Amino acid sequence: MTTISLEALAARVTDGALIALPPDDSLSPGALVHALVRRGLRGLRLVGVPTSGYASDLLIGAGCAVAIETAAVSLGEAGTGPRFAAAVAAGTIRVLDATCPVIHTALQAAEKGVPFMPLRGVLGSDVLGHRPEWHVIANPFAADDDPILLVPAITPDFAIFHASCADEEGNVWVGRRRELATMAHAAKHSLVTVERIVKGRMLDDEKLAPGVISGVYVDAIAVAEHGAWPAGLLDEYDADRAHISAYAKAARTEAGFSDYLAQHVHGQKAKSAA
Amino acid sequence: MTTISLEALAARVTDGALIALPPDDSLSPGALVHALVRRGLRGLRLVGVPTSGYASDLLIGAGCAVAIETAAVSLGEAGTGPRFAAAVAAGTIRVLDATCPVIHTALQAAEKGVPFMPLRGVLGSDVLGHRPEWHVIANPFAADDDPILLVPAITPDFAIFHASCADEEGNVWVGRRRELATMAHAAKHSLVTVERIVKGRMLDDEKLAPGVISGVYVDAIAVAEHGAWPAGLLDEYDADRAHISAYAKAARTEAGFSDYLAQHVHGQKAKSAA
Amino acid sequence: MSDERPIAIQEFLIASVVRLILDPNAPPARHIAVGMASPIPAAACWLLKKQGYDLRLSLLQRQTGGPFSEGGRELFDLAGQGRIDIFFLSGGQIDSEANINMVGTGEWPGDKVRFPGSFGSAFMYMATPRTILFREEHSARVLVEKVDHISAPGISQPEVWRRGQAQALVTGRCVFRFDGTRFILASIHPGETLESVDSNTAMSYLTPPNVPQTEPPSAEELALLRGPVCDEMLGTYPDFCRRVWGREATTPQETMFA
Amino acid sequence: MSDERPIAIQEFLIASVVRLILDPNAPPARHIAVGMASPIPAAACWLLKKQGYDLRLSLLQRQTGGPFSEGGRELFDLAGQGRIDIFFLSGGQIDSEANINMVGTGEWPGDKVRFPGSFGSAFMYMATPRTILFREEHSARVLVEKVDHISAPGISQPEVWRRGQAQALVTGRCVFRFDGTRFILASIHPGETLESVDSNTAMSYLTPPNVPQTEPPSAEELALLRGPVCDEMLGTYPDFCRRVWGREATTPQETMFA
Repeated sequence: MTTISLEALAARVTDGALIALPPDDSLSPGALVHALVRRGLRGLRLVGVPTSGYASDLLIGAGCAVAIETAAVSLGEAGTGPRFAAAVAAGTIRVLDATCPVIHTALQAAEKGVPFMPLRGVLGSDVLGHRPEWHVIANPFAADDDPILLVPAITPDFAIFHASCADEEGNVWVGRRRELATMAHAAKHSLVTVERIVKGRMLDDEKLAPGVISGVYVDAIAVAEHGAWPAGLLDEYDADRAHISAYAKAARTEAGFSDYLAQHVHGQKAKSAA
Repeated sequence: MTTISLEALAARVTDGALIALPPDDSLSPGALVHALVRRGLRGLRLVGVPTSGYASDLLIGAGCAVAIETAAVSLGEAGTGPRFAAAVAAGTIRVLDATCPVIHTALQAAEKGVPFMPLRGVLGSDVLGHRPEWHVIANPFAADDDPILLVPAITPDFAIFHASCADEEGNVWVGRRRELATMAHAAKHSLVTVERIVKGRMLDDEKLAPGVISGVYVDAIAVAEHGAWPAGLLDEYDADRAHISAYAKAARTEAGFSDYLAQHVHGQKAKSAA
Repeated sequence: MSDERPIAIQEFLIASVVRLILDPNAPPARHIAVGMASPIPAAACWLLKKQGYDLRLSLLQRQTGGPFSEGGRELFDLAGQGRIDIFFLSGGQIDSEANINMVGTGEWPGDKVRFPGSFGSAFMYMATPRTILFREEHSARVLVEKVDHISAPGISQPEVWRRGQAQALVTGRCVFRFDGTRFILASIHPGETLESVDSNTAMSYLTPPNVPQTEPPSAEELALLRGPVCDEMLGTYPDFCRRVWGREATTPQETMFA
Repeated sequence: MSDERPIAIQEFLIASVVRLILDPNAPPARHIAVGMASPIPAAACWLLKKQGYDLRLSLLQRQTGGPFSEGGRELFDLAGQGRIDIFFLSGGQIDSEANINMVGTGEWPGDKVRFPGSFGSAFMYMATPRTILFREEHSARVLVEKVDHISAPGISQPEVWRRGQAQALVTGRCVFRFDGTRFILASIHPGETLESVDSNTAMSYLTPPNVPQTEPPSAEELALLRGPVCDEMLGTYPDFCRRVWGREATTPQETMFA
C-alpha cells in the first residue's frame, strides 16, 4: 500500500458521512481532523468510540458536523467540550446520547455482520428513552420476565484514527487499543495516519501481530508525524495538556474558537503547503 | 501468582465440569490433558473452541467425558478423532454439534455477560434442528420477515490451554490467538500451562500487552515444558505430525488406544514422579 | 516528621471512600475499577494499595500501561462477567432515589447546562455489586429531589437485571448511606452541622439520631496521600494534585498499573 | 525444461478451481479465504498468487503467520462483514440441491460413519457470495440424491439472509455448475465419459448437449504447481504434497501469508 498525503487522505471523506473516531486518549487523529476542518466538510455525523473529545469538539465548532452519537464529549479535567455544549444549547447539533458499552456493542454487531446485539443494564436510563430505534425484548432464554436491550449495529462509513506505524502492506499497529480494531472492522472504510512506515510484514511476526489491524480493513494511509497532537500516543508521547486547557478556554466563545482555528488549524495549511 | 505442579493444576478440575479447550493448532494443552486422564476424571463435558482434536479424542477415549459441544473433532489430515467416532457409533458420548462461529459467538456472549447473542446463517442446517435450546426470532429491526438465530451464552467452568509464557503476576501471553482470551473471559476459571515464567509485568510493555491475557482471568499456572505436545506452539515448535498420525492409527481400536495410554499417558506419570 | 497542613476536604472524601471500601458488612472488594475523571476514588484505591491491601485495581484513566489488553470494552466486559466488585460514579445531579444525571440540565440533551455525557454509567451502575457515589460539591443544585435526566437509575423494578445499587454517597460535607430506597445521613465532616448539610441539600434523606462526625484520615494515611499516592496520580490528575496537594507534574509521569 | 510426468487428477481439480475463480461472469474475487483441510483450493489460490494475480488470500490452516490478529473468529467476522468473496467447502456427502453433509451418515450425529464435523460451513456457505464445492472422490456414496444430514444448506427460503450459493462443484471426474437450484454438468476430465460420470453419481443433475472436456492445466501452471506452489504447501499439507507431487517435507516449513 502506498501512502498518500494528509490532505489526500482527508479528501476521501465525503459530506454527510458517518465517521467513527476514538477519544483523546486512544490514538486520536488530531492532524487528520485538522485537515477535515480545512476541507470545509459539511453534514458529518460523528460516532465517539465510545466517547470523544477535542476532535469532535473541533468538527462541531467548525460547522462540519450535524450529529454525534457518543457516551460523552469530554476534554478530561477541562470538562465538557465547549463548542459541543454551545451547539447543544443552540440546538445546532443532533445528539444521540449513548453509554460506552452500547457503542462498543453496536460496533461489535457490525463487526460480526449481525443487525443487533443485546446488552445488559441501561433499562431505566433516559438514554434509552431517547432512542426509539432501540428495542427492549423479553429474553427468550429466560423462564421468568427478563427484559433486555437490543441495540442496532453501527456501520460507520469511515473509521479514522492515528497509529504508531504501518507496514508496506497497510497493516497498522494499534497495540492494546483493540477497540480501534473493532471500529475498523465495523466501518466500510478506514483512513489512518501513522507516525512512520516500517519495513516488512508485521503480521508475520508473532510478537507484533497481536497489536496489528490487518491491511484488509485499511483503505488509505498518510504519514503524519506527531499526528495525534494535541492528544498523546501510547508510550510515544504525552497529550499536550497545556494546549488542550488553552483550547478549552479559547473555545468558550465563538470568537475565541475562530481565532484558535485561524492560528492552529488553517495556519497549518499554509505551513504544510509551503 | 506462584506456579503449582501440573498434577496440582489437574487436581483443580472436578468431575462433571464443563471444560473449554482449543483445537490442536491453537495452544492445545496436551500435558494438562494427559494429567486429567491420569486423574481419572468422570462426567466431563467438553467444548471445542471452536473445534477440537487430539485432546478431546483422548478424554473421550479414556472415558473422562460424557458430552462434547464442538464444530468438529478432527486430527487434521488424519481425519475424524477415532475414539470420538467410536463413541458416537456406540452412543456413549452426547454430541452437541455446532458450527465454528456459533461457539465463538456463545463465548462472546458469556464474555459480555449477556444471556444470548445473534448470528447470521445456520438457518436450514440440521445443526440447528438438533439444538432445541437455540432460538430463531424475527429480527425486530427489520421491516420485512427476517428470521435470525440467537444462541445462548456458554460459560465454561474451566478454560484450559497451554501458552508460551506467563509473568509473575499471572498475566499470560497467547499472542494472536485471541479466541483464547475470549475463552478465558467467558470461563469461570482458567487453568494454564506455560513453557516458562518471565520476569516483570507484560501488561506494562505496550509491545507485549496486546498478546496478553490479564491475570485477572487466570486461576492457576503450571510450568510444562513442551506442554502443547503432540500439538505445536505458535512459532516455538511444530506439531508432532508423526505422533498424531501414529495415534490416529493406534486409536482405531480400543486395545490400540489402551496401549497408547499406557505408553504415552500413564507412562508419563511414573516418569514425572521419578 | 509530622505534616502540619490542615486536612483538605478532598482528603476527607478520600478517607471516607476508603472506609466504605473496607466496610466488613458489604460484599467483598477483590477487584475495584475506577473510571475516567475520578481522582477521589483513584486516590482512595491507591491509598489502600500503598497500605498493602490485597486488591486488584483497574484504573481507566491511563494512556499507557493499565490493566487491559482487550481495548476499551474490557472494563465493561469484566463488569458484565461479574468480575468488578466496586465501581464509582458521580453526576452533575444526584437525587433522592440515587439516580444520577451526567447528561445535562434543562431540556434533553441539556440545553441549559450540558455535562460531558453518561459514559458507562447506565451499564456499570447495574452490573456492579457495589457503587460508591462521590461528588465534592455538596449544594442544592447538585443534590436535587429529582434529576432533570437519568443517566443511570438508582432503583430498578424487580424484574430488571441488576447486581447491586449505590452503597453510599460521599460529598464535601458528609457521607450518606443508601439503603436500597433512600439516603440516610451517616456522618458529617468537621466544620459542618446538620443544618449546614440540610440547607445545602435539595434531595430528601433520613437523619437518624446521633449522626457522628466523619472519621478523619489518620496521620499515616495523610502521609501516604501527600507522598506516594500523589506521586502515582500526578500523571493522570495533574490539576487535582495541584489543587489539593500543591504539587506540579514536572516531567510527564505515566506510572504503570500496580 | 519440460515436465513429462502425467497430469495428476488433483492437478485437474486445481486447474478447474482456478478457472472458476477467474470466471469473468461471477462476482469479483478480491479476497479469497481457504479453510481447514482444503489442499486443492489452497493450491489453486497459491497458483493464482504465483501467477501475479492481485488478490488477497487468507489461509486458515497455518499454525504461525497468517493473515489474522483477532484469533479464530476473525475469518467469520470478515465473512459476516461481506469482506470474503470466495470460500470453499467440501463434504462427506453432497446432494442434488447442493446441500453438504460434514456430520456423518446413519442416525444423527453419525452412528454409521462419523465425519469430523460441520466446521464453519453452516455460516460461511450463507455469508459468502461465491462458494466453490470440491470433492476429489466422485462416487455414488459421496454425490447422493439427498444427504443424510445437512451441515449447510445449498438453497434457502427467500426470506432467509444469504449472500450467495454454490458456484460449482469440482470432483475427480468432472465440473458441475450450480444454477441456483440444480447442478449442470459443465466439463468432464480426460479419461471420463458421460456414462462414467453418470454411473458414479447418485445425485440428479442436468446434462446439456455438447459437454466439453475440462481444460487441463497449462505447462506454465504445471511448472508452478510442482515447484513454488508445492513449496508453499509442504508445511501445512505434507500428506497431500507427498501423494500428489511425491515431495517430502524435510525441515518444518511454515511460510508466511503472502
